[in-house]
Amino acid sequence: MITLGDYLIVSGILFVIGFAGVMLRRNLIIILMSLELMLNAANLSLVAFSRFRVDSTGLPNYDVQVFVFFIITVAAAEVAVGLAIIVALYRARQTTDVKDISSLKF
Amino acid sequence: MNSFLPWTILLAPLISAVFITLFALRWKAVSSFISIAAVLVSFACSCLIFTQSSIAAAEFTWINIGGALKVPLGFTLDQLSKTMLVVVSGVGATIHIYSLGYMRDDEGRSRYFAALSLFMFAMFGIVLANNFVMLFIFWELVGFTSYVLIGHWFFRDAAADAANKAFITTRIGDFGFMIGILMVWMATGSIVFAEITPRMPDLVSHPTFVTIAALLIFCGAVGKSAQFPLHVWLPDAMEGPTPISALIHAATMVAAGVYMLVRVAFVIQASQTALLVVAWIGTITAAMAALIATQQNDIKRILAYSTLSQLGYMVMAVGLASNDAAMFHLFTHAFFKALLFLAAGSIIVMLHHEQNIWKMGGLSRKLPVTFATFAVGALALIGCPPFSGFFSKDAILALAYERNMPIFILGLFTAVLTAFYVVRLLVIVFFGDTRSEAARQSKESPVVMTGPLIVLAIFAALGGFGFFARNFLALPIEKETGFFVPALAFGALIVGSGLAIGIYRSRANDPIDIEVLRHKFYFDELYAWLINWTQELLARVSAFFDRWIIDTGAVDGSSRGTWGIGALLRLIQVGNLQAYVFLFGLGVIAVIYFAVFR
Amino acid sequence: MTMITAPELEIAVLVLGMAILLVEAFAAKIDKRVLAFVGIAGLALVLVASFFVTPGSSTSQATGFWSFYTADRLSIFFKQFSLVTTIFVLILMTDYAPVLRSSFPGATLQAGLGEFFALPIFTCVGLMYLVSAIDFVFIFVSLELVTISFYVLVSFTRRNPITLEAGTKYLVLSALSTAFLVYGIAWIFGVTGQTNLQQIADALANPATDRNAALFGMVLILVALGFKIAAVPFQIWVPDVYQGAPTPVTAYLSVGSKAAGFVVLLRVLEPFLALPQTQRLIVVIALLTLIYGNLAALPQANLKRLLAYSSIAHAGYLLIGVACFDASAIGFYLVAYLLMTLLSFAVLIIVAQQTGEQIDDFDGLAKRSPFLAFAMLIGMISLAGVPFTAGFLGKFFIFYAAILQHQTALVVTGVITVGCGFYYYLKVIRAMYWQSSARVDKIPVNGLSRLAISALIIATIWLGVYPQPILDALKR
Amino acid sequence: MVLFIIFCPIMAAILIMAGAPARKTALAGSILAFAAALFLLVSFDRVQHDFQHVTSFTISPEWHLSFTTGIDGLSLVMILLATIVTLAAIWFAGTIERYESAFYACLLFISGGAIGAFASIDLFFFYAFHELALIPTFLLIGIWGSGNRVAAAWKITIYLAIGSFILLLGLILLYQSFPASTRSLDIRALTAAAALGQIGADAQRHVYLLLLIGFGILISLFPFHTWAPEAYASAPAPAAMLHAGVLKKFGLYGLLRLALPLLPEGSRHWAGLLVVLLLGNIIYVGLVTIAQKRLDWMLGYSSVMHMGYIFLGVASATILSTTGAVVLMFAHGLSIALLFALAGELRKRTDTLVFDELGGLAKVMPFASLAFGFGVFAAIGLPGLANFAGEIMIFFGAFKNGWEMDRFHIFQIATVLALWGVVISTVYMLRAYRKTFMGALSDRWKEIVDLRFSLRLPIVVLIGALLCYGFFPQSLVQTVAPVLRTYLTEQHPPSASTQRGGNNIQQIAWR
Repeated sequence: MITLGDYLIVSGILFVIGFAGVMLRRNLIIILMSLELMLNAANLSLVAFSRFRVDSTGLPNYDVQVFVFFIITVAAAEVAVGLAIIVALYRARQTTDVKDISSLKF
Repeated sequence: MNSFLPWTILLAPLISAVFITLFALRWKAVSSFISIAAVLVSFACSCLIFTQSSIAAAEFTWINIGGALKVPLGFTLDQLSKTMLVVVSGVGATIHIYSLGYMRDDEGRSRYFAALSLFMFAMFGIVLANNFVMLFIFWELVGFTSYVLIGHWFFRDAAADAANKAFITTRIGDFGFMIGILMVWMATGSIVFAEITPRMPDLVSHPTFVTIAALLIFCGAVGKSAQFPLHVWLPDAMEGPTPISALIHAATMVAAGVYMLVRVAFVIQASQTALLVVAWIGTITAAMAALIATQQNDIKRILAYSTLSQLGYMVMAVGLASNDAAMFHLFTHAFFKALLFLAAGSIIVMLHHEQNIWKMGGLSRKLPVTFATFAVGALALIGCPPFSGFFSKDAILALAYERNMPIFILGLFTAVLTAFYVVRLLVIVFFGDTRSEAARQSKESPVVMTGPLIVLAIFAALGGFGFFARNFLALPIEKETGFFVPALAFGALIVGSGLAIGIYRSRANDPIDIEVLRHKFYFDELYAWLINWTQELLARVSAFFDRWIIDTGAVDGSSRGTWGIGALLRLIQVGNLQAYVFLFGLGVIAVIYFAVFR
Repeated sequence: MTMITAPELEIAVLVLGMAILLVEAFAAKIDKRVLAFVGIAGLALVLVASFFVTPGSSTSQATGFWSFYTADRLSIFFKQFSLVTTIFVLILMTDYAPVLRSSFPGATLQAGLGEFFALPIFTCVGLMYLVSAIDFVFIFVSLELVTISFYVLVSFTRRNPITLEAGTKYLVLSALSTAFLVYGIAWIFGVTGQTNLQQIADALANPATDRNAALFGMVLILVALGFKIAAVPFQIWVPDVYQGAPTPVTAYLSVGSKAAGFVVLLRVLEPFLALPQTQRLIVVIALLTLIYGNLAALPQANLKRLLAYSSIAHAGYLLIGVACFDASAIGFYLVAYLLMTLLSFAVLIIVAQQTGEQIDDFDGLAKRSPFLAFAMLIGMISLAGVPFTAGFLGKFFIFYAAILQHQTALVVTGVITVGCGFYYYLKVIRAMYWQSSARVDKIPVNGLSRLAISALIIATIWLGVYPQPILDALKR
Repeated sequence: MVLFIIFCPIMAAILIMAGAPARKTALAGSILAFAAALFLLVSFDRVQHDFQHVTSFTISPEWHLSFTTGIDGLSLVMILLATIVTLAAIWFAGTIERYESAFYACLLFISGGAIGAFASIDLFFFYAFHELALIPTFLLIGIWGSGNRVAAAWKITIYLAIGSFILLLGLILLYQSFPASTRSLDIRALTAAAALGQIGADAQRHVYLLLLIGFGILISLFPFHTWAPEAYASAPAPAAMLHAGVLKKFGLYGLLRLALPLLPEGSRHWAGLLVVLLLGNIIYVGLVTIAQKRLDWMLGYSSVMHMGYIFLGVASATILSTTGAVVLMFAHGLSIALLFALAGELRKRTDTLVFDELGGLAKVMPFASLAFGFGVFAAIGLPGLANFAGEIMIFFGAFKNGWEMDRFHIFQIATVLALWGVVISTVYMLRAYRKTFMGALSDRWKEIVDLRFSLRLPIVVLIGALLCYGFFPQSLVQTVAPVLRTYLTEQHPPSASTQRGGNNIQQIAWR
């Protein structure tokens, strides 16, 4: 039987992997993907919580499952804008490597 | 009955001073006449008051905080102050007139006369004061005018330094004086002399307190009357114009210390210890100054040290609990010392401001009037009968003989020295060969200067006789000592003068050279050293501490430190996105740890 | 007269934004600045309308739409706040238009201008929703509306590598914080089973609820909100993004985004106040924010970056208010902050087009334009906290609350950092008044900007003397 | 009328910024304010010890915040000082080469702020008006200063800003230490509440300490004094006149106005500390002053040192010493303004104020040297000038505090040391005068001219006021003492009424 704990652990691991990707990968596209991974880890927890919290009627709280769709939508919008920015960046600087964008500092 | 006379005496010179300062600084003649008119008005009023037996004046409230402190400006009008008024205004008037001649060519004549008027105002204030604070007010004002007048020739470094020295030294005395006033006020609840007197007996149970208070008040006199150890300013004060030396630094202001002691005798005499200290300070000053005077070469300085010495006599008399003797000597001294200074001034002017006695000589022929009057003054000073000084000094010596033998012996010794240095001065200046070109070409002073000399000479000659002095003073009662003390004093006179004549007759330079006396017992050097190693050192250390430790160290340091931390903190902003992510993650972990696991 | 309800305001603004976007798309020939003026006029109308909205009281029993959305006094106030901010930002944008043009080389004269004026209106809608949001779902959605429009705005001058760098940094870090927000929401939902704040509060009052897990969720949300309000240790993006973004956008970020962040923070923290860790955590964050913002600002030479650090510093003072949970002090402070920040940015935009963004570039401004110099002077002294300016009263209320709660550490740090603040704000005054510059030509200021700047000056001083209108509006 | 005095300078400043002719408007404003102050002085009811000419505009009812102004004896004296010094400073300013209008506007803002602070009955405006001076001072020193102006301007501004925020904390704490029902920003209401003992002893201690540090920084209490000499040395003369003469008195005024009636327990508790610090001002700073080698620094330090005497008056909290403190505040304001004015003129002519380079200037500047002499002797407490009256009251009052026969307590020792401070100040003042004006005149300064006639007028006004109140201090005493008396007696309403009788005098005196 898969318990809530198992889902949460998986979700936590995914979240951390996503964070590590953001922190360690140099390519902005992959960073963006890692961010999506983090959001989806959160989604997983939300769904798991929703599924395992059964109220008196015996039904899960579907509000949160709807919320997950919101999140996915918003994440899509985020990616759309993000990719646009990365494209613009590539056009301007011919690079998508994060270590090349560090002129603003101190 | 309230009279306007005391106020007139007090305010006439003030009005003159204010008027000159405001309007007449450019018109030198006008200002000198205003000033002289003012002092003559005061003199006339003083004489009028002197003839009236009972007189009172309205009080002016200077400060009054109900229940806490009331400082009136009111007058004490007893025999003592009336006499003092006449003496001060009389001597003052002659010196004003004399100044007309002496300061004839001076650029700053208006300033001089304004200050002189202001001095008269302040001096009258001291004489008339009926309470401690008023006394202190005018006491300080007198010091201020003394400062201005000593520094009259401010462009001379010596004069400027002397003015500062005089003011600061007397301020040190006033420091004690003020504490003394505060203590007396606290103990008796009043500052008015008439109210304190009846309350003094309440203090017998606090002998130490009274002694300390009395001695602190005495400090004021030590400063102003230039007693040991604060005597150092007076000789230097001779840098001022000679009439000033005569008026302020011989006849009146320096005597104000003695007057003050007499005025507040009820405090001093409440403590035997204090009296003893006062007497000894006076004695030491008298002897020490006389010793120094024997080796000086500047005519004014010799006179200055003789002033010190005579003031020592007066203080000695106060210390021996005889106000009458002290006042008597003050009275006679005022005349003969003013006379001596004015005569010396006459010489100095005629010799184009030459003050070294070894550059003079044989002046009895060139300046006969000056010589005659100077001789009268000198004889009075050494206590030669029948001149005034004989009577007053004899009174003090007789007192000492009766009350304190060591003091008497020192007093007698001082008398010998006095005779010695005065005769030395006479011999060198007026007899023998003329030793400089200036002396050879000198001639007698104008009548505006010799006139006051003659007037003062008459008083110096006659001032000591009972038929004259008794009108002014309660003379000290003649003691049973008979002829013993006068004879001793006369003997001292003979010995001193004989020695002087013997040694200095027709000499062109000083055969005696005693280093320690020539250097005035090294007091100036000692004080300079002391000041340098205490006050100056402390000042420099404090300034260093303030500049570098507090200001640069603590204040600038903390601001620089803050700035530095800021400069370090901004280095966190390295610009690399993934470093930011890393820091963000660290922050998250830290916050979670802090919130959940602690 | 029919009553206007609160949601109609947002709808009106939304329609306005759509309309402007459509006009922009189809009427290519018009002067695009007209769009800005239309936007300003429209927002002003909505602002006027907002004063006729009766605040409703939020109840826990509310259902349907009203369980997401509250129209209490605080939210109405901050809706007005958002509207005013957006109006001023649009004015700043018209001033900024020439810079925008120059960053699109080869394109037509007015390329991009229309979107530039339309986007803030959508952001405004997001802000207005955000301040009303009382449900995590709604909070998330409106927050993202704000954030995504900011992604675009921040990197709007897309030929400028600096701007793109700022945009990228903002994108990644903001998305990161969003992830934490969502994850936090998940946890709170997991513990309480609720997304509505009031119901969460009720659930937390139940002793059966796992406090630590709830706290964990709260902290994650705090991370995301801390990111928005620029609180240490999540301030890391602020200096770079503020410096790189187009200046009106920086102003908008620093005022609008931050204000909304604080409102949400207040709302979100309310259920967790019962937990002692919450206040402790806020105090520590406030301390760090105060110290970092003020100290790191000391050596700055770039005015825009300096204002970024100053924004962090002010977040610190506001966090003192949060730690004491004094909503009206925070509200007043935010109003003051709006006035003085917009004032500073308005002057900065005009001056920077002539010379530059460095503090040195302000040398001798008092000679070149006494009006702008005076405006900047007022802005700076208000930011520093000199009496008779709104900024001082803001600090006064904050310190008052802190002393009342005996927050000694906060108060002491606050005073020291105020001293630092005086240093770096006066640096600007020093440049304008003490220094002289080689250039002596006058700096032109157009009529609308002059009007806006004058209004900001007057409001800054007026509120510094007579704060009562704002205090009344903030009364709950 | 009070409002008119406050807004005369401020309106003049605004007019100047709007483009009115700078010097004329400034002069008109300051003359009007001075005339109005004189009118208030004449029409002032000395019997009544409450505030007079009160006007009030409510600002925030829930905070009990209102713009309330009015005068009692204490504030009247301070306003008189402020208007006199303002007039002198503006008059003295003359033609300014750079940003003339800004210069005058800054001066007027400082002046208006000071007057406003003195006239405010409301705590908030009391505080806020004072801060009006902060930025103008920064600009005045920074733009028109000399010497090390940059560092000086920064130091004074940051230091005073921090000081005033500490003060703000103190004021907030003071407000909060009253029970919620009596909380008010109205000083009258606070005084009345404090008289009923509504502020706890513990709270008093905390508040007093904060106020002491806050005000202490503003007054340059040792060891928070290092900003003062540097700033005054660098500031243009009119700014130094206003700041040292008027603005610095704000802190002392505040202590008298707030600490005395509201925090008697606090002041008792910290009296020892305050005495030590004020002796730091008198003795330590006095010694530092002796070591100064420049006239402007010497004057700056001397003004710091003299604050010690006023503090002594405040600390010992007797009717006598506090009245003396007010008189000395007034007198010191005039005398230090005089000295800074002349030092500024000197600097204009010689371009140096180093003692070793000066000397003998009395020869070429007789008027300036006479006037400077007045300042010098006022500063060292010469009778006849107002400073002496103040000092002597302080000494008498402080010496009386806690007096016991045969034993000196802290206040007696402090008085003795303060008296020694008089000697110290004599030393440095006379030395400075000697080195600047006396002695031989160097060839460098042969061509220097004395003050022109128009500049002599403000000097004469200042000296005239010093002399006037030096000879007749009672008129100041009469104005101030009733207010202070209520402050000092309100602290023990029950005990004073029970023991009233023959011992009445002693009762008041010993508190």
